[in-house]
Amino acid sequence: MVRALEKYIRPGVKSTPFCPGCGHGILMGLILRAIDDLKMDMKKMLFVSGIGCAAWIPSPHYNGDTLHTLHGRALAFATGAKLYNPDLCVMVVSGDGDLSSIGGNHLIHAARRDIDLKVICANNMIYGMTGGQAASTTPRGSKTSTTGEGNPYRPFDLCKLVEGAGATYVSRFSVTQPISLIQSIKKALLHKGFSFIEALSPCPTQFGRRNLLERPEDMIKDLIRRCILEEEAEGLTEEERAEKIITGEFLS
Amino acid sequence: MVRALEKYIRPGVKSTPFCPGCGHGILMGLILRAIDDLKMDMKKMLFVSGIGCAAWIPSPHYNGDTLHTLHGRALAFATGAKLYNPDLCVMVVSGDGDLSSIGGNHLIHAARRDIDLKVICANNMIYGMTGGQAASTTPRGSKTSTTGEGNPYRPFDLCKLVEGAGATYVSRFSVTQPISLIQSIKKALLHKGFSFIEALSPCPTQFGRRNLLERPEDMIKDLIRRCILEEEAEGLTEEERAEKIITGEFLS
Amino acid sequence: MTGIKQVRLSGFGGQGVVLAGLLLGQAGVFDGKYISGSNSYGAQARGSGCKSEIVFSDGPVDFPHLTTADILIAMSQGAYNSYCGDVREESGLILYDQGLVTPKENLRVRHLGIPATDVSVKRLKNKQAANIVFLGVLIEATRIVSPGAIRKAISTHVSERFRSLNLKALRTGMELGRKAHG
Amino acid sequence: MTGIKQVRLSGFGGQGVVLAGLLLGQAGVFDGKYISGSNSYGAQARGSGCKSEIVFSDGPVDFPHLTTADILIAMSQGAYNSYCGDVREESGLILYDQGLVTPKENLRVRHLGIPATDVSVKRLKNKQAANIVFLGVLIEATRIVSPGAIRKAISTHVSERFRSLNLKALRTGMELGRKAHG
Amino acid sequence: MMTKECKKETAPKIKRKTLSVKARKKGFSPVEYGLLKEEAIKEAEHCLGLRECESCEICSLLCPDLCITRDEKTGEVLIDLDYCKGCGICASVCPKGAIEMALEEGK
Amino acid sequence: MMTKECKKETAPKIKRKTLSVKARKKGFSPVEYGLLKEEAIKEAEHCLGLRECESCEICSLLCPDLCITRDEKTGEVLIDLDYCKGCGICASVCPKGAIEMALEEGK
Amino acid sequence: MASRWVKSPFPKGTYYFSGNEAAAEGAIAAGCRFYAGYPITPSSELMERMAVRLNEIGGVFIQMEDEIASISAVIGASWAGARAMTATSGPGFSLMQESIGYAAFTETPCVIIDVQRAGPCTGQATKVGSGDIMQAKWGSHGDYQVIALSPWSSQEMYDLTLRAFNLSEQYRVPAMVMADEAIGHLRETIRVAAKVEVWDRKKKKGGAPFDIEGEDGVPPMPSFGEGERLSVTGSTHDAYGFRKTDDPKAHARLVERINKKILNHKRSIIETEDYLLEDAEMAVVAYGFTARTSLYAVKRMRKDGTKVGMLRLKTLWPFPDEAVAEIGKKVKKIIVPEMNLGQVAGEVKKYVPCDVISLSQTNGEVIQPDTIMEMLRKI
Amino acid sequence: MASRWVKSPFPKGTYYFSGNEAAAEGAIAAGCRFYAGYPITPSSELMERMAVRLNEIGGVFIQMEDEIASISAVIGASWAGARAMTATSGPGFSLMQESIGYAAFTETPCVIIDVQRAGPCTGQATKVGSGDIMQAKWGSHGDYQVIALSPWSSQEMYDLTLRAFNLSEQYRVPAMVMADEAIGHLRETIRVAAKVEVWDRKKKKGGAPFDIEGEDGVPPMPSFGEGERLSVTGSTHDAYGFRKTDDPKAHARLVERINKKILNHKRSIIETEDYLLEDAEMAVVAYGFTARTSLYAVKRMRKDGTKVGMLRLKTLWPFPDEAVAEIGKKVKKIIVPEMNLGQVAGEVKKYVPCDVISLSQTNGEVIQPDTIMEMLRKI
Ligand SMILES: Cc1ncc(C[n+]2csc(CCOP(=O)(O)OP(=O)(O)O)c2C)c(N)n1
Ligand SMILES: Cc1ncc(C[n+]2csc(CCOP(=O)(O)OP(=O)(O)O)c2C)c(N)n1
Ligand code: SF4
Ligand code: SF4
Ligand code: SF4
Ligand code: SF4
Ligand code: SF4
Ligand code: SF4
Ligand SMILES: [Mg+2]
Ligand SMILES: [Mg+2]
Repeated sequence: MVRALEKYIRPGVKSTPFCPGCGHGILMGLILRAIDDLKMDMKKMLFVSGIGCAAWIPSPHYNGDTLHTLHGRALAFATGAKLYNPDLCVMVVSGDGDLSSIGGNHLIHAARRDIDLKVICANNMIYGMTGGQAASTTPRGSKTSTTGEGNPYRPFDLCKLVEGAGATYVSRFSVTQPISLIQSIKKALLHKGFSFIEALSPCPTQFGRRNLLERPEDMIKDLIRRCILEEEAEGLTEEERAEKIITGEFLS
Repeated sequence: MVRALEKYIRPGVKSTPFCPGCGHGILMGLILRAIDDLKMDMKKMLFVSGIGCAAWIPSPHYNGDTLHTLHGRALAFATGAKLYNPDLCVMVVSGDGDLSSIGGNHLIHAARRDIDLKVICANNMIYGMTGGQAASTTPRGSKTSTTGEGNPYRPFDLCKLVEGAGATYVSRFSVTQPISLIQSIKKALLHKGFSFIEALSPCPTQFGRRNLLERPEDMIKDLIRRCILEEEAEGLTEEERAEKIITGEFLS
Repeated sequence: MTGIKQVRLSGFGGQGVVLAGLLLGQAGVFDGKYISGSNSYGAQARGSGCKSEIVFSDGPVDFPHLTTADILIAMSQGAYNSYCGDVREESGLILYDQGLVTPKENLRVRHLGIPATDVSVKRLKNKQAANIVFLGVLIEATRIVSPGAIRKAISTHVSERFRSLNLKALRTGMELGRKAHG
Repeated sequence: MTGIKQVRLSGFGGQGVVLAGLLLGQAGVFDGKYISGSNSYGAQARGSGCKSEIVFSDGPVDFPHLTTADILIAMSQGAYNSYCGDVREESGLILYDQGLVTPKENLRVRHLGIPATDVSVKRLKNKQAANIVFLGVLIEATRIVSPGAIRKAISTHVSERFRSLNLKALRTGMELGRKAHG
Repeated sequence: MMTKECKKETAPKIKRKTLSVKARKKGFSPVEYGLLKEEAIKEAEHCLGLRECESCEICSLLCPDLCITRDEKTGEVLIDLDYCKGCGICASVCPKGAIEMALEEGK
Repeated sequence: MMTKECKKETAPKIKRKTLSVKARKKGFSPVEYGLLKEEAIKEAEHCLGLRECESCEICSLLCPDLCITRDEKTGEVLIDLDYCKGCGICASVCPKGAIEMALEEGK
Repeated sequence: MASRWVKSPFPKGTYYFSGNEAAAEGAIAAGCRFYAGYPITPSSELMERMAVRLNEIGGVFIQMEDEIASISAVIGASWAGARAMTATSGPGFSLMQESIGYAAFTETPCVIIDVQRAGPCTGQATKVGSGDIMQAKWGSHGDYQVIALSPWSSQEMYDLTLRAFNLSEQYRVPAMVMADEAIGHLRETIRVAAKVEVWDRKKKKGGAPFDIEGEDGVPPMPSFGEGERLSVTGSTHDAYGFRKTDDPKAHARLVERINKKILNHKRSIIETEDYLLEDAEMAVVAYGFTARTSLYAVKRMRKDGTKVGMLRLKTLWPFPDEAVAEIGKKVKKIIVPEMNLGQVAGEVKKYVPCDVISLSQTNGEVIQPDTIMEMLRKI
Repeated sequence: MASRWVKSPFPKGTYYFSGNEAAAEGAIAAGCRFYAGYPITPSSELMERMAVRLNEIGGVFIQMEDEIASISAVIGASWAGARAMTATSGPGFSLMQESIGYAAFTETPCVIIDVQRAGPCTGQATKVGSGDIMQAKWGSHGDYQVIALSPWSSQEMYDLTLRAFNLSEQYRVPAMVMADEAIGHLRETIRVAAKVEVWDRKKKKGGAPFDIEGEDGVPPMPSFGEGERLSVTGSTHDAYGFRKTDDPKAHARLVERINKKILNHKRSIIETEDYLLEDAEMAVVAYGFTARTSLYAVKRMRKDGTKVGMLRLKTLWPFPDEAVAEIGKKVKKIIVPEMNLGQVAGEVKKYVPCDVISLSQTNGEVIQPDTIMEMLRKI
């Protein structure tokens, strides 16, 4: 028996390093499906990531060139590689903490320059790898290992942020919307310019367990329930809406 | 004879270090007028700045506490001071390069946290102090010492950026709109939360001379001509509009 | 090096090895001992091989990591296999989970098989209590810490929800210990 | 230290001191000399006291900054006052702007007063050419670089727009130099 | 501990277990498997009652470990237990309830 | 070089110059005055023809060096030449053309 | 400028704390009421405990967007009057270097705890190392001084963090606790006393905050909001904080003072410990976790009759040059075991004429006593 | 892995370049076709010239948002196949340290030019200093090696920048040119030859890019897009770039190799120059601009009959320990004049038994010949 999409996996790579039920594993597969659908040449693909669980999605799993950099710096490294060799299709896959907390400046500047990079931010709303500290995407009130009383600050709306910075393709989908997410990744791959996809990806270990979603499937179900399209949000009351996560293509 | 607003100037400080006709000097006065109008207690005011010509607006001129920090870091230093002593009224005055290029990450995160800081970004669309290199605010096509053929990249719309990041008071005015700018600074001083004012401030030495605005008054006149209010922009054609700079309060 | 006792607790992630080590060390502190404790962390704490090591001493401890175990608690076969060779010969003691571990035969170390998991599933209705059962046995068998100290340690570090379960597991373990030892 | 000539050009910011230094050094290079040149920069280049120093040598230069000037060009009183004491006695030479500088009397250094600014305003209709006028004088008076080399330097570093003005200023200076010197 | 029952899975248990452990050792493991334990995956059985399965592939799309593939020829959906971490997502998202998780005691 | 003419300014020239130079020395100067030169501000004269000036204060608001104040009592607008860098902004923005800049040769 | 005894905020008693927890308690005891940080293995537990404790006792805790922001916020808070700190590990420590230079140059008290892991780069994030010792002194550009302490137990994570705050306040200098993963995660018996000695910043109304008579003096330090209308700058400045970016004397004076201020007081700052050195023919010079290993090994070797002793460096910077030089006079060989490629061994070489042998191990694990004993036997 | 001679991209001839301009030309001659940077005094002219030149010859120039981004983009471009570089000064150099560690650990060729100014901190931005020498070696966490060269003329800004590229490509290591403001702004006669020798990265299809037989080897380096499906990581990794974050042997091996790879080849890397040392009783050890001053002073003193010579360090890292040790055997006293508080003097002390006198000056100005002569007379 073989794994799905085995041909895109670097030989020698066995099981993923993710916890059981980690959304990053799902996202790892969905990205490959988009690549497979478009018949991209993996030899011309460069995957760049920072540091964090999400940064391990491409590295070393993907059987193209992978560049696993420093925490927060993926986009700066990617900018250098893309500018020097424009023939490379450069995709950046990394975490919310990596891309928007420590790496926020590179994110907005890459968006501003509209460099042809495909950025997929695996947003689990937490720092998974270091043990569940608050991220700049953690919802207000959520419990984390540094906000025992609930996070006092507002999270970024990452899509609004990169749009404000100048990105030219912007979308948000959850891994629980696999077909839409694959579709969106394909659009980003075909888009010339800075593309940003916020992929909501549950972290059962560090986020779920602290926030009453004990098992992986609880988080999946929670996301399925909460993620709605912009259209669907229209009829809702403020309160109903606050609970939801609006997904869709915001700029394309 | 005394200088205007002399009582707000730190004793021992003589003439400004700015070039003749530098917009930063104008802004320096306008901020003091707002403070004067509100009768703020300078002993409880802390002015934080980074590195650059603009960073010298408060330091050492203003006769309150002034903290002249590192390039890009003003907001991080300010966050520490404000959180520890909330009684301080903390104003950050610094350059476009300082706040939005190297300091962009602190800017968006301070905006996200909605910490009560009053940020005035003296935007001269260039790196003045280091000799006129392109900034992230330099209009596309402008000549700078690093873009001899014209800047190939788009500039930030700083107001959109900080709005996307979560700021709760956002405005843009030019020093050539002194009354509005003073008014806006006063509003920021009274606003509880993260306030951001983009103050357009001409740099005749490094920007003007390279872009056919040879004398200080040419830049002033140019700004007077180009800065219009949102309302005024409505009737304009795309082309006419491209040439203009839209000013006003965008979020209050 | 008199007055030094080195204890290694081992098993796999999730069996509560780290907590048991914490309680044992804390109890030692309550008893006025100098304690140095260290345990697997990050990867290992959650993964397969997990251990917690405590050095008990009457005076300041020089090298704070375990050099040779005086006592080994092995809650899994993997752990037993990895560490059984590292127990002081003759004077050493190995406590192992009877249901999960098959001991080797040629070791010159005293062995005590304890049906800790079995007992905790059957009597305490909670598999997770096996670690504390082991602590009870250990205390009864060695008096390395006082029963009062370990009870205090449990009240200090275990949330109220699980406290009575743990105290019960401790008693159960001490009973088992009396039988096995006595 | 034979074969070394040290020249200091000085004035205030905006008088073209730095450009004149660049041209002089470049001409030296064209003549095959070893040149080390340095000048005020940042603040000073734009501010009051501005200088440019060139060391000419037949072989590699050890210490590349000026130690004692063999020649001083002073385009302002401030510059003259600051640097006139630092010119080699007896063999040294000071060229100063007659209109702007009043020389001291007790210096044992040859002085040549040149109406450079005056001439450039009146004859060349551009005050900014005084620096090049000085170069012309200097070359005529000292042959420190060849006229061909300085002309080549001007074509290399001066934008076309100002080239002929500068060449004219050079000629004017050389004439003045012939008179003053001869 | 969650594992799955599947009557159709025929590979010998012992082989699967060995493979699985080897896989983990060869991989990298600074972030570990959380709920996964050494002794836990002793017997893992999946059940894909074909009667129920509609080959919608939603399980395959959402499996975080790429374990689930569809046989191109037969259209059958297969689960590779060597990589399965027993997270339970597949079972919970299958619209037909075609995958069952079975609680498996250690040993 | 731009300086201004003002018949009303009465402070002795020499004093103004000294003050001005001192000021710059006491201040800090890594960014320098660009167009400003040592010998340049030798004579600087402002002209505020009161007839024309409406005390609108626009010049005062836009002076980068805080040189322009309005006398609270008389309503007169005054320019402190010790700090003036001769940028010309005041003259260029005055709606009444009340300030004139005069080209002043060095010396 | 003086120290005073205050009631310990944590009840007197004996505790079982990990090094990271103990450091947090030591900070709280020292009066630390501001923490800004960014998570990084293996220091995160320290931050997590600060989050809880500062919330309990009413201090300020903030998780910043990165380490540059963290140390910068700490410096800002320090000028606002806080005893402030951050903690990190290698990669974060590298990012902090520019701001550490700022703190040194503006004479801002602040404490940085570096729980070292196996570097360079991301290396092995959960494993131990001691590779940031030279960086602590030289990581930022230009010449400056810091104080760096090296704890060898959980107790010292408490004690030396407290002392780091006191030294930092006393000398107005960034003080570092150069811990390592093994100490950060080591759980030990900790004694908390009823009272602790804390050092207060010197204050003087209207006093010059950046210079003082004598070339090695520590000026008084007012806080923002006290009406002193402070001018703080990282550019070269005079006694009152006015920028002096063109004045050679001002620069020379300031650079010299911030260096001499520490170096001339090094005897009060430096602490070392001698073990069995009286008649020693060989000496082990060690610090941090490795000093525990070394002491164990030395005692064992003594039992076998080997004349070996140990000098323990509790302070790493300013470097204990005199203590090392003195040992160097006595013994024939010095061996320096370290979890790096011989960083302190290199320093020791500067001050002794005898042989200096670097016993270096960089495999992400602590050095075992046997390794040291083997080396001692060999040489 | 081999060098080849190529036509100089700039016509053969003699030019009058500032050091900063010359460095830019040296980079272009070395084949540099990627520059990412951020402006900072006194290095900005270098960047400005690269902007013009790369535009002319069809390379990539980009001004990044800060120095961290600049060096990171350089590393990214290097893996994409570019000879790439950045230039900065102290504050920017401090910010680059984390990424420099990444380059060292991933064995990425890249060149960093630090035009040093008067630090620490913002200090005096337009003035000269030489305070970043120790930082060049120790600025990032953990144990790694770099190569650092010290130009003393505009010509050497050209030559040593070219050499830095060649060494960087040959050894797969970050190479630094530790210039200073005085050299960066010094305009001198520069000779550009018709042909220059450039070094190409070793390539080997399918070869392991991160390990090689022998513990000090330099592995081949493929580029992205060549079908090698590279895996590059700053975590500890094996020969093919797989992360090994739990394996002690893998870490020890990698750390050792990246260090030995440089240290074991130090004789080919290090260049020093002897002046008048044959019969010298005193020696000046100097580098950078100060070596020019020193040579002048030494020649003068020779005229007066003083037996003094000079050892010039053209390479600073790896440190020329052997050359220094040899001088140390010959002379009675060594004097080390530096525009810092004795950074290289400290290194020299490690390798010589004789007196080492640090002549340090940190006032933002170059050391004058008289200062050195006075010191030579005094001692
Ligand atoms: C400079 C630096 N600071 C901190 C860290 C520690 N660190 C590693 S991963 C991480 C957070 C990762 O969060 P995210 O990017 O959201 O990824 P996730 O693990 O949640 O998928 C942090 C803080 C580091 N490696 N480097
Ligand atoms: C870390 C660091 N990088 C670069 C510099 C150099 N630098 C000083 S000011 C400046 C630009 C300032 O531009 P801006 O903030 O727009 O201020 P302006 O001078 O234009 O008013 C730069 C790049 C520095 N001081 N520190
Ligand atoms: S910690 Fe969270 S993000 Fe990381 S692998 Fe586990 S579940 Fe995924
Ligand atoms: S360089 Fe520009 S910004 Fe700086 S002082 Fe001069 S005019 Fe103002
Ligand atoms: S989700 Fe259920 S129905 Fe769909 S393919 Fe999987 S097993 Fe079959
Ligand atoms: S239990 Fe989880 S890992 Fe296993 S097949 Fe189902 S989804 Fe995949
Ligand atoms: S702008 Fe003109 S009219 Fe208005 S106050 Fe000034 S001088 Fe008078
Ligand atoms: S605006 Fe300019 S010219 Fe007018 S007073 Fe002010 S500085 Fe002088
Ligand atoms: Mg995350
Ligand atoms: Mg600017």
